[in-house]
Amino acid sequence: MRRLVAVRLFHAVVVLFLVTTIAFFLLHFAPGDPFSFENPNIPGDVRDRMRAEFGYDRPLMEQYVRYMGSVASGNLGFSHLLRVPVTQALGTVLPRTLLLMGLALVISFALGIRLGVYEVRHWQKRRARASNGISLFIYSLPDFWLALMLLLTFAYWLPILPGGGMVDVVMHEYMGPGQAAWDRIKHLILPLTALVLIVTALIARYQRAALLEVLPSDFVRTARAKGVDERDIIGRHALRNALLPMITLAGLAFPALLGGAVFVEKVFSWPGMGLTLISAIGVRDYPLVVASVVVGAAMVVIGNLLADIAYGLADPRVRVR
Amino acid sequence: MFVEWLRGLAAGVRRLDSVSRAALVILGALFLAAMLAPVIAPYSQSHQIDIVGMKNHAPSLAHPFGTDRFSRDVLSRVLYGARISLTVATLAVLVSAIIGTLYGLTAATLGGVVDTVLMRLLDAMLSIPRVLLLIAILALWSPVPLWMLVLLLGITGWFGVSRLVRAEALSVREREFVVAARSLGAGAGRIMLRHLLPNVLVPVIVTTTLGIGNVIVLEAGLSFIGIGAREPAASLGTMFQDGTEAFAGTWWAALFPGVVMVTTVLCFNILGDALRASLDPRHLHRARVGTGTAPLHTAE
Amino acid sequence: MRQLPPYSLFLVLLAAACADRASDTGGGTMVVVHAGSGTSPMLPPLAVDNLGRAIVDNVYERLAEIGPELNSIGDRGFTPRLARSWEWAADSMSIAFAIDPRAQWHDGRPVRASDVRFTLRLLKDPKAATQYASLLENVDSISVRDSLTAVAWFRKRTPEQFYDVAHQVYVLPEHVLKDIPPDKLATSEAAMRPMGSGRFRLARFEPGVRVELVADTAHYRGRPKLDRVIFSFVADPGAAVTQVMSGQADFFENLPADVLQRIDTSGVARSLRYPGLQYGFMLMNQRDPKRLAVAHPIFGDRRVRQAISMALDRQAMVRNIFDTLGMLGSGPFSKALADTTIVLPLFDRARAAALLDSAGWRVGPDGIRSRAGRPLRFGVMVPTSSQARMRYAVLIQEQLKSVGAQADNESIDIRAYVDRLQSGRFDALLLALATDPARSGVRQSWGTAAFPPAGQNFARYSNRTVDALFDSAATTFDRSRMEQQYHRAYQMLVDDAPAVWLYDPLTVAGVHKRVRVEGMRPDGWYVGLADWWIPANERIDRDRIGLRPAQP
Amino acid sequence: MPDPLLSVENLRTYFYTDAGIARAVDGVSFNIGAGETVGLVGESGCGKSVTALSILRLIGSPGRIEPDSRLMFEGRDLLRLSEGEMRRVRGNRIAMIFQEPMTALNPVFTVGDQIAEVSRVHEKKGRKVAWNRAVEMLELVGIPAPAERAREYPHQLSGGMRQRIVIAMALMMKPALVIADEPTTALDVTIQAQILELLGDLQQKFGTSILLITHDMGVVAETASRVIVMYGGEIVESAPVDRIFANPHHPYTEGLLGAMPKVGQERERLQTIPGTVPPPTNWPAGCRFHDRCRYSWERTERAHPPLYEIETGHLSRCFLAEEPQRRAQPHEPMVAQS
Repeated sequence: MRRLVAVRLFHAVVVLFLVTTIAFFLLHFAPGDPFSFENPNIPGDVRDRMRAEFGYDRPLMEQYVRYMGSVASGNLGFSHLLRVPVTQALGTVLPRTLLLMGLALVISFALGIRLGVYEVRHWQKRRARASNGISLFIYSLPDFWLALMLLLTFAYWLPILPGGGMVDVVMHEYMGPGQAAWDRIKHLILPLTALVLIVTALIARYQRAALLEVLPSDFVRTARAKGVDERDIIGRHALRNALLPMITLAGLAFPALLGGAVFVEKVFSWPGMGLTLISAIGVRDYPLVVASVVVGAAMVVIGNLLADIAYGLADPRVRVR
Repeated sequence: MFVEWLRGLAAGVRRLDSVSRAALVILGALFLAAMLAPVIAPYSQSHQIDIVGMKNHAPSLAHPFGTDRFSRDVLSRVLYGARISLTVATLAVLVSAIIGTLYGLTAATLGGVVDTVLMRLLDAMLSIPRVLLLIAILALWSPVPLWMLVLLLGITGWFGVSRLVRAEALSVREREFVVAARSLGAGAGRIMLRHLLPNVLVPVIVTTTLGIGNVIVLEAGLSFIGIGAREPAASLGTMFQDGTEAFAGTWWAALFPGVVMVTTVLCFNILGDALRASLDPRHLHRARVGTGTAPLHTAE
Repeated sequence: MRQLPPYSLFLVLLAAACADRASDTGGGTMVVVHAGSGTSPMLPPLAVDNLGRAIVDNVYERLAEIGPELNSIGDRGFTPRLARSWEWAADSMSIAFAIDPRAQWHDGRPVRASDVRFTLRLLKDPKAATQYASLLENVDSISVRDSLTAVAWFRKRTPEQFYDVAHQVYVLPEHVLKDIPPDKLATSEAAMRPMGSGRFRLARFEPGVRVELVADTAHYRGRPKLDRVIFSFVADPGAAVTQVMSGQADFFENLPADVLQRIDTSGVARSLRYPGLQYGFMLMNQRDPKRLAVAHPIFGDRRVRQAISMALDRQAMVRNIFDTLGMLGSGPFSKALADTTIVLPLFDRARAAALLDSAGWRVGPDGIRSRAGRPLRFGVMVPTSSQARMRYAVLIQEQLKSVGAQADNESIDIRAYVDRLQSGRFDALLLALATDPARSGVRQSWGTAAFPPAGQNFARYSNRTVDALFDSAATTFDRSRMEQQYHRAYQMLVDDAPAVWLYDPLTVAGVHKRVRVEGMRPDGWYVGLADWWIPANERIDRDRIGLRPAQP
Repeated sequence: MPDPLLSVENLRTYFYTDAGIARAVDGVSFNIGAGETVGLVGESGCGKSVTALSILRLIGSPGRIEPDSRLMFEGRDLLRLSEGEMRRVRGNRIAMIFQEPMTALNPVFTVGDQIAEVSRVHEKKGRKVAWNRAVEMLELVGIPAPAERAREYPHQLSGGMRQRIVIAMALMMKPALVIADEPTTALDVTIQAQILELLGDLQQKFGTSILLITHDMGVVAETASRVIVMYGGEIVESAPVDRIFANPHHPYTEGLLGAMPKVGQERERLQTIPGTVPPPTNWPAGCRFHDRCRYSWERTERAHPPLYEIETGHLSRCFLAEEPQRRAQPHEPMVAQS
């Protein structure tokens, strides 16, 4: 097991190096740079001086070597968008996305698996068909539309929840601890619901497919012959086997979740990594964009690694060998 | 060889249950309407009838889907939009399928160092969330002509297929008849095409069908961030996105493209699920198959 | 002769209507919502975007404030700010400003004449990379007669010399900025914690989330009516509109036209139309984007440019996009400062077609004209950040088809747009510029001397006669001769048709119903922010925060 | 004859597939006495396993046990029981042993758990008791070091060992009847003998009756006291084991016996029965063995033979019972001629 982790870590480093390089060149080839300001009134020569100050006028390869050198030494550069070093920018922005994604992942897996099992157990009943239909419908919706509908319904037509942001921009600091906590939760409800709906639909579909895959196996028939009741047949025997593919799905769910988070953050003005990345790309904030893409990639790589390890532990056929 | 494969496909389709068959019919009708758009659409997609008088008219007999803010007929634009969305999605998914299959097959057939290298490269590309990659590329180089959009969606979408193909090919490679073929001196190329490819086609078909739905949704998402087909052309996604901005006012400009888009994606997903169940060899001896599939107890 | 522009009448009425407000001890918190998550450095020379200028205008102060009519000639209409009074030298080659002794920086130190000298030197320092160097070209230097008197010396007598010194310069605190090397100013700490002498002080700056200003209660010109103004960032205009309508935000400066009806019926906020200085037009590049030295293959010919101007139904387009909010473009200036006697090319497709024929562009089989094998086809570039111009591009594309011209829609990201704008790599583009209150500012956009990268004449339009007329008009003190020269220059420029004058947007803000608005001026909604007030009986929870600092 | 343990009356199990109604089991009746071992033989596809699964009501859609069938077991008709009551019978009063030991066990649970589960489901005496009972059973079925083995997973055991686990699971509650569906087919010959011997010992010890399903007449010869031959979803012959081997009456039984290699007999080629079992969706009108039978004549093509009682306890579904003389004119079966 330890050797597996070591090999995978080496692969992770190689992957991150590739990702940084791809992201770097991708961005630098694009037209415009951090100093082509939106306001056309800034004379050209003023821009050139600013570019020189950050070394963006040097040949591309030289910039690349310099950038990779500084990344290796841990300095990710200065963010033009947020006007702070990138490490500090990511430090404030990343936890906000992780909070949203982490909660969404946990809730969606719990709900998704339960929904998948429910749909298989009561496959004749109308309710189960309905829930299968609904999860299929949600799965077919564009993420942003779902988020937009939630926002319009609960923040505008029925204004019971705040329309965006992480906290009440004005009143938060002047609230008591209890009130402040409730304010934070109130702002979390809508974006979290949007993300959970999207991911749960995905997981329920996969869990249902995985269960249907396992049910015709011989050992399920043996269990039935032993007199085990339907709830345990599906809930214990079949599910335990059908959970294995779900672990690999968890690894793959990370990029999907990150993608979904980008849309949800944009709709709910949740200043997490997704929203910041879109704005950073808009202003060609090279250091922040490359760093965000790399962090996104790192999250995926770690996600996959954890999923593989968890799979090894969960499946006796792999663990015991 | 190809004929049996086709017959297997047809058998699989015949076994679909009513819901999936309805989905197939709807998709068929949609494809037809989309391809015939230039013929059946009352107006061209960019024709502005009267930009002051006919702006934002609610659905009426003259314009069943109403007119948008540039006084263009929404029904015609939905037909053209469906055409663009379907073509972009289908071609993109085909590109993904072709690259993915070749990549997966090569990795599986050659194995060894080549396999590891290819797989690590795959991990690298898989670990950049597709959305971020697309946002970065398209935000910087937009406006992107449609063929470029197809290529980009295709190039960033083949990772899943190649992993699936590799896994399937690896399991088939161990099967006796491939070992037998190799023992008779068949080269790697022949093995790949004659033996591995047909067996791998089933999962590719299934993922392709599901893929089309996902690409349509993804393309709609991208237009939300301001990246999409260039005016006056518009995919269902871009029209849907423009409409939602002024949703409260002109609901029809968003509703009709939205409904058509979601129905298309829903049908593709239903079809994909059903095809997966009915074409998968292990389920071939099943009786009735479809989304309402019963968890069957096998019986001899 | 330029009669009183319609706008000033509007402003007078606005002022009168609020005359009945009770004298109020002040109070209330206002949340201004801004679409976007970054702001440019919050130092006067570097603040470029609307948000940056709104903050700078309230944290720093000028020597004197321009009057509501935005008159930039001489010192008529100017009201005292940091300079309590001023005195012209006999030969008017210098002006002595007397600093108000009560004026203080927010850290309590008094404002001195040396601060004014330091500021001018910084603005003119090339290394500071500010945009003011060219604008202050005529101001030679500032000397300190005594601690409270700063004397501005000029190279030449010009009608707008007072405007150049008083309006263009926000006075900066020497003791804070003198140690920072000019080229490091943009990324310095000072750029993130602005400290000036204005009626508002910076309370807090949280990158990506908000900028908070609080009232300077000890200000020598009286404390602002509001306690606190919070600029909060949201992702896009849609989110901003939702927050205004749900009462979470009190002000959004740029409502899209199609939400007005919803805002006015929301019962929470109201729409408020206020004049702006912007004018929108389609600029046609005079030079070939690939070889800038050579004339543009299509737009090089004046007849083609005039034909295109006549082919577009500008009135219908304004109605389509702005309903009743927009006004027809009237030339290279906004309505507020327009010369309404200029004659523009009229909408006449038949004449346009005839002109194109005479210019040798024959209609091909596919309905698109071509000349010597080259199709009449060009790209129209437009930034995705401007919804109005994106819509114009769609209308223009369709209308030009009717005269056999094919306009490809190039809607691209704002950064790529500015990059190609400045490097001249475009055929035609949709641009909106702000009119400089100083009449001579027009040379910055249309004078031969103002080719990029220095100036803003992006299409590289050049007409020697127009240049001469502008130069002489900018230096003559005889008012009627000046008006006559400007008029002839404008008419000649319009006849050259380097651009199609499309629209004059009447910007609309969304304002919470409890907020009373004061003195919104075309060059900035924020200029009167210190006088905005919230009646005591309509205050809500955030108004009761008052001046106490936030618990961390 | 004492009251039989299980009496199957007119069992019909049909499958409603889109290719038509498959009559896998088409009216089967037989009895099993307490402590008796009955062999159920026939080619695969003749309905043996469906009969077995029907007894335990393990037939899922699209299969269905037709309403007029009856399964009398310990005084109750199994078909009338509620799902809950039926579950209390499965694994407790009737147990089943399957053919494929490799896939019959759940790969992610220890074998001890899977055996103990039977006790936890039926005895509800708690985990500890169930685990000890399981280890006891492992020892009983001849597994060395049962305590350690119980903690291992199926993939760590050999085929023979796993079949012993399945048997241990089946006999955990000392059921009255064990249905063994081809228990030895997947094992090699030496292990087969051990398993059959184990089954025999356990039968003596607990007095369990066994319904042994196989296509191998040799296995039946060694263990069963009575043999039922099935063909085309029907019983075609049933008799005590010695009588079946001594003088089989139905041509299909003759064919089966002819196909069985006998130790010490010099015979170049084994007899084979030409043709295959007809598809269950359309059984032939007359005798279902008609086109593969060497004695067939027009009557066997038209009429469907009933079960004749040739002697007490010896039934045969063949018109030869009425017209024995036909046996004298053998000919090539119809299917071999075309």
